[in-house]
Parts: sequence; structure tokens; C-alpha cells
Amino acid sequence: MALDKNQIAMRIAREIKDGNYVNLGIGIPTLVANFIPEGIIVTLQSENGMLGMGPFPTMETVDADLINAGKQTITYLPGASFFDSATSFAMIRGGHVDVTILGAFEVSEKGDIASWKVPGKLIKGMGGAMDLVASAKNIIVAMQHTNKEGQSKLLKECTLPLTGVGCVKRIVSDLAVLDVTEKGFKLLERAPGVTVEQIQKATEGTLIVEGDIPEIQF
Amino acid sequence: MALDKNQIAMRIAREIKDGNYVNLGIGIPTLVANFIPEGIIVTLQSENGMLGMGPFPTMETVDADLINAGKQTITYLPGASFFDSATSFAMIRGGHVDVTILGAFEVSEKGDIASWKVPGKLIKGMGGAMDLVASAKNIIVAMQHTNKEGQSKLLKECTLPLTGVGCVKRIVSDLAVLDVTEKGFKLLERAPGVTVEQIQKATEGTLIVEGDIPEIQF
Amino acid sequence: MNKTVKNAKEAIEGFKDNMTVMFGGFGLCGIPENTILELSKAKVKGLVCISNNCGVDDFGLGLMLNNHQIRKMVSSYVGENAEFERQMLSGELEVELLPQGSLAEKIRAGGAGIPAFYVPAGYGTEVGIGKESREFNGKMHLLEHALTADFAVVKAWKGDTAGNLIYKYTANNFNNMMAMAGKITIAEVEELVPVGELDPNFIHTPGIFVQRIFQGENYIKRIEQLTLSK
Amino acid sequence: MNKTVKNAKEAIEGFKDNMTVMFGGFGLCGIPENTILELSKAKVKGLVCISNNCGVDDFGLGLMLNNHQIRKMVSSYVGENAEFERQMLSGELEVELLPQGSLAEKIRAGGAGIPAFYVPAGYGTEVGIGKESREFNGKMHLLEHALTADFAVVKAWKGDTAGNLIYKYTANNFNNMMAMAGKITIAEVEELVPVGELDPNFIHTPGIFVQRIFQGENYIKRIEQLTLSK
Repeated sequence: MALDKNQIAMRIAREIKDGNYVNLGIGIPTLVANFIPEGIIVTLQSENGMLGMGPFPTMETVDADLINAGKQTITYLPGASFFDSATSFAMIRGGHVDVTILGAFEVSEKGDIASWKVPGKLIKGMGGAMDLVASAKNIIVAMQHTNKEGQSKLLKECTLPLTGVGCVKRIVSDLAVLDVTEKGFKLLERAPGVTVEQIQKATEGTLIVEGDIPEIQF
Repeated sequence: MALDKNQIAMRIAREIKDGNYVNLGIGIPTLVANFIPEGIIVTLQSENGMLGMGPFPTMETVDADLINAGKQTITYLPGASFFDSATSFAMIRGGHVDVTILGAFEVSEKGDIASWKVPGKLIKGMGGAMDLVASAKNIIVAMQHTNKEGQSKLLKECTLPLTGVGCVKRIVSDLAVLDVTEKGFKLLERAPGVTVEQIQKATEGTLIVEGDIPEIQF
Repeated sequence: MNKTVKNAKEAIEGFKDNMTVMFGGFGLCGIPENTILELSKAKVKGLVCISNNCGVDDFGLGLMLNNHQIRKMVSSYVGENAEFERQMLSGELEVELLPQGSLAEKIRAGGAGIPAFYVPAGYGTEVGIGKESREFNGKMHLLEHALTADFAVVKAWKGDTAGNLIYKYTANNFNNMMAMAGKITIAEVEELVPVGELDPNFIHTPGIFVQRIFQGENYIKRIEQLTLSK
Repeated sequence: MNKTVKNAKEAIEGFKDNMTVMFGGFGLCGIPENTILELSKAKVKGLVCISNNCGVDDFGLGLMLNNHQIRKMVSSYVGENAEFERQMLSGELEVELLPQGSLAEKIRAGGAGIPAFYVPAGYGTEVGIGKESREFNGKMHLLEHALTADFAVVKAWKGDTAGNLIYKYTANNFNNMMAMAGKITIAEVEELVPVGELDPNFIHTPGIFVQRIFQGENYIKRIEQLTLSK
């Protein structure tokens, strides 16, 4: 059984360590906040200028001056701070954000990522994604292993315009957990019930399988 | 009669316009603050991180956390702001400070200035002087026209290590007011009772004298 | 020194066709609503606008877009409005997309007198085409040049008559740097107070960066994505 | 997340010989008194210190200088102490002088992941020797590289247990940027409060930049130039 979005988020949440500063992209990455294990204190950074992002507000506490990078209304937690965009990206570019989690259209076996532009479709822009992938110490991609036509999105070379080169460290897809290594995608864990063969078939890039590959435990 | 320090400061004060942001160096430049004409509002910037510098404090209001770039205790005026050194020099480098007034050992007819280092003497460092002269829109030098041995300090070429090149716009010395032009030092005003000949004799660099040179009026 | 102007109409004096103008804000958060509205009624056109986003169809910079006043947008994320898409596809509107952090830093650099600097963002992507690249510490970087503007238009929460500004929450975003980078910076504020009322330790934008200030009115503060807890 | 350590002794754990260390402060204003005193009692030596100044004979970094713990100073203005002069002239102490604004920006760049940038300061002077130069907008500039440090030691007025800092008056100076540029940043504060007590709109140094924080004691805050109104 392939993982659903919440399960992908749940699995990614385990990558986060106590005390980490984390930037969560739009989509599945946003869900990761719901699965941070108890006892682990994580500070969420939003690149539009805040540290210490809290949950969504209630109708009573909503404030138009308090939004996240996805332009959603949010709240802040005790110990939060607000700052301008230059300072926000100083944190990101300077390597102060420990983990960046974002989505992708494609990832190559060299760690290249394509996530912002599909030729022929409306181009909205890269936002902060290029800054994030160029600088974060630990970049984890949350993505579907294949597209709707069943074609692999884990490739030898990306076919879409790149967001960044050689930057992705780990991928959590609906089928597997993989590391980007010098030799290619190294399979670490399988989604429950998904076979190595199925993952192999869904992976166009070089897949490295060494020893027994455990199932993801939930 | 050559001008004394207060008279040099008094003459320089006239260069400041209403609304100007001004950085005053140590020595004679500091005295300029005492002679700002009535009705002229000037905001003093101190490069260690403040705008809106006020007079020296009393024993009751002195605060070790509130000093100027000369490390003197000072006060702040209503409308003041405090910031870090990077922001302070962003103001200076970005051309937001309208007038910089500083002392000099030597100035060349091309506007080069030497003000921080005398070989053989103890080197203390340039502090913020190199940043100031490289970026201020209007740089006025307050200086003695000659050294103790009577040798000119307004030269064809500076002999001492430079603080900046081609940056000085105007000089107010004990003998004269001069502009640095493409052709050399252009004499604008004489100290009361000082002759053009005396100024010529005290100026090693090219001196341009056109028409009648008025005396400085006090 | 008093930098107060009466209103947005007085604030925009001197705007000319084809000028480069920066507008603060992220999405619709912290945008200078009054000045944008006033500019959308003015005749000025052919503007190059530097702003992280370009408003929505009937609010923010979308208003100026509808009036065909914008020739080029320099942004990191656009297209939340149908008219933007139409003008971009028809070639009426030129669009330069930049990584958000590089955009922010280019603006700060413009205000800080730094003509160019190196960043890793965009290396190896379309953004790097035509830009100088260079290796530092084993990693490739792009040379990015500073941005400045004829006018910068920013919005703050509170301000004083000397131009000191403070922002609320995430409504700071691009406003603080843009204030530094305008030849003339216009600040509109929700509350304008006399000098001495703001704590000098907690000024976000020192007054030296601001040339004109006024108290705005009728702030709508439209929310793009109202998202509530369940 | 709680970054509190008990005191300066705990804060300096991990200091090793020959490390590069930044110290905040301008003159004696805003210097991390507790940590400097503790380091001066520790055995660590051969340090490269980045600090705008180097204290006075018996206070601030002068204490570490007296104990021959500093191998090199990177500063904009030094020599307020006789021992500094002696060590410099005898060749025991290496000194690198930089324009104050370039020093500040190099430290910010280090914290902000900008490996190098251009500034006009120092072009055509000794400071430019051995540095790349380049013309922008008709004016010559020098390429300046970022500075980082193994440890940055800063002093703030108030701080919370998450590492958020606020400074008082001109005691901010180099502290804010240095906090960004340390691999490990130690902040000593006059008053340490629980998270939630500092207004999130008015944090000077966001906690992400600080790894260890403690409440200092017995602040002397020596004044270098007591100057009073007549």
C-alpha cells in the first residue's frame, strides 16, 4: 500500500530532532507539523519573516498582519520573533535553518530538484524555493514516486527546469524512503506492502538496494 | 588672523542645511554641533549605531550603554533610533548621510585624504573613516592649513597613507575655505585679515584664485 | 525635522512615467494600500515595479495592472490574478522572476551601497543564465547586483513625523529593506505619532531612510487565505 | 527549546586553542564582560579575535591580551592599551585592521551565507592591497569576503531562554551581526526571562542565531570617556 499524504508527513516528522529549526513548504510538508513527536521541541520558520509559527487561528484571533509563506492566516507561539525578508533569508542562506522540507515535480539521482516551473503551464515563480534548496543543511523532499501516468519522478536527470542542483539529501515518497548518494538513490525503507521490485520499477534513476529493506513502521 | 577651532567649526556649520543627516568626526568636527544656526534641524548620526544624538549627559543621566563613536557618554533626542553597526554603515555607504565632516592630516588637490596613519607612529586604526569618505555625498574636511613646521597640508599628492581617494569636496582650514575641483583647490573665502598671498604660500597644491576672494564673515 | 505629507495624493508628487518603483508587502500583507489606490487613479504609466508579488485582480498592485500602468514586474511569485496572466501571455507585461531571498538581499544591498554580492540561490537554474558565477568554499555562487528605485512605497504599523517606522508581525517583510532602497521613500502608516513617542530602542526602520510619511485611512487588509483551526 | 547554561564557565565549554572568536561591543560598551573574564582565567590560547576594539589594559579583551591568549586581532580601531602596543611592536600579536563598516558587513555576510560582496571603502588605500577591485557605477570597489567564527560571544540587555535578544541604546553595535556569524553563539544578558515575555515584534536578534544563553552578573560597564554637559 502506497502511503497517503498524512503518512508521508508522519514519516518525515521522524527526521526532525529536538531543537531543530524547520522550514516547511506548501502542501504535504505543511502537514508535517501535525506529526512532530511528543517531547520534541521544534521551531517553525516561515520565510516571509517569522520564527515560532503556531497553529491556524480561530475567527477571534485571526490577524491579517500575521500570515505564513503560503499566505495563510496563522498564530505565533511564545518565544516567537518577527523580522524582515532579508533577515529571514539570512537565516536560510546562512545555514541556520536545520531542516527544509518541500515538494518536488522531479528529483535526479544527483540530488537536483525541479519544483517550480512546467513549460507550457502558467509560471508563477520560484518564491523562496531556490534560496531554500541552495542553502539548507538538510533538504528532505516529500513527493509522489510517479506521476499520474505512472512515470517515474525519481530520474537520472530532471527534465523540467531546475530549482537547485545537487542539494536534495533525502526523499520520502508514497512508496519509499531514499537517500541521495554519490552512486544514486539508496533505498532505505519501503512503504508497508510495497516490494523492492515495485520501487525499482517506479524509479528511473539508479536505485541502490543493499541487504534487507525494512518496511516503514507506523 | 587665522581661525581658531571654534571659528572653523562655526564656518562649517553654515554648510549644513535644514533636514540634513550629518556625521561628525572626532575633534573640530564635534564642535560643529554647537554652531548649528537656529531654525535648522539637523540629525546627528554616530556610526556606532544611533541617529538623533543629543548633548553630553549630566551626572544624573549618564548611561554606559549610550556613547558616541568617540566613546564619549552622550544623550539622545526625541525621534532618535538605535541600530547595529551593519545598519549604521548601510546608512553611510548607501549615501543616506548627507554630510560628513572630519579632520585630516593631508588633503591632495585631487581630493585624496590622509587621516589615519603616520608611519613610525603608533597605528590605532581607521575606525569608520574609510567607510565615511568612500561613500558620503558631501565630505567637508576641517583641518589646519599647515603643520607645526609651517609646511602645507594641502598638497599636490598626499605623502601619508590614504584614507580615501578623490572624495573630499570642501575644506575649511584655519586660513581659508576651499573647494576641491578638477583643476585644484579653488579658493572661496579667506580668514579675516589673511591675504591671498599668505594662503598661496601655505598651499603646496594648485591654488585657483578667481576674482575677489571675500573674507569669512562672522 | 517633519516629513509629514497630508495624504497619498501629496505623497506621490513627482511620480513620472517609466520610473522604477518598489512596493512593500508579501501577498496582500503589509502592502501600502492608500498609495497604490492613489497611484491607480493617477495618469502615471510604464512603471517598472519591484514587489515580491503583484496583488490580486481587484486589490493591491492588481489595480495598477488593470489600468495598464505597469510595464515590468520584478518579483519572486506572481500570477494570483487573471489579468496578470493575460498581460504576461500577450507580451504586454514583462516579468523578471528572482529567488525571494536574492530579491530581498538585492534590495537591501541597494539601500546599503553594496553594488553586488554572491549567493548560491539559482546557480545551475534558469536564474543563473547570463549571470557571472564563481566558486567559494567549494560551492558555486551567482553574482547578484543591487536594486534601487526612484520611489519606494512602504507600509508600517506606526511611524513618527521624523520617519521612524515599526511594523506588526509579518507585515514587515519587504518593507524594511525597500525603505532603504528608494531615492524617495514614501511611508504610509496606520498610526502617525509625534517624535519621542516611539521607543528609540525598537525602531525597525530609522527615519533617515524615509522622506515622506502620512497616516493612511480605510485600511482593508484583505486576507488571501483565511485558514482557521478546526 | 531551552538554551540556558548556568554561567560563563558552562558557556565556554568547547573553546580550544587557535580558534577564531568574535566578541561584541564597541569600545567597552556592550562587551560580554562575564565571558571575557571567564576566558581570561581559562587556559585557552592562540585565539584569533574579531572585535571592533581590544579593550583597555585591565578590562575587556585587555585581560586576555595580558594573559597572551590572543594571537591575532581583527579590528577597526585598537591600541587603547599599553600592552597591546607592546605586543604589536614586538611581533607577538598580529593585527589586521579593517574599515569599521566593512568589518561589520563582513560579519553580517558570514551569518547570512554571502561569501563575498563589493564595497567602496578602502579602495586606493593600504586596505585594498591584495584585494580584487572592480568598477560599478563608475566607482571602484573592493571585493570583501565574509567572516565567521568558531564561537561568537555577545552581550544583550534582555534575553529569553529561546535565545531571543534585545539590546539597549548603542550597546547593540557589533553584537547583533556577530550573533549571526558564530558556529556557536554565546549570549550573556543582564536579564534572562522565560519565553513569551519579550514582545515578538521587537526582538533584535532572533533566537535561531543563539546556541547558549546565561544571565551575567556583576556588570561593571566601565565608561571610557565620561563626558558631561557643562
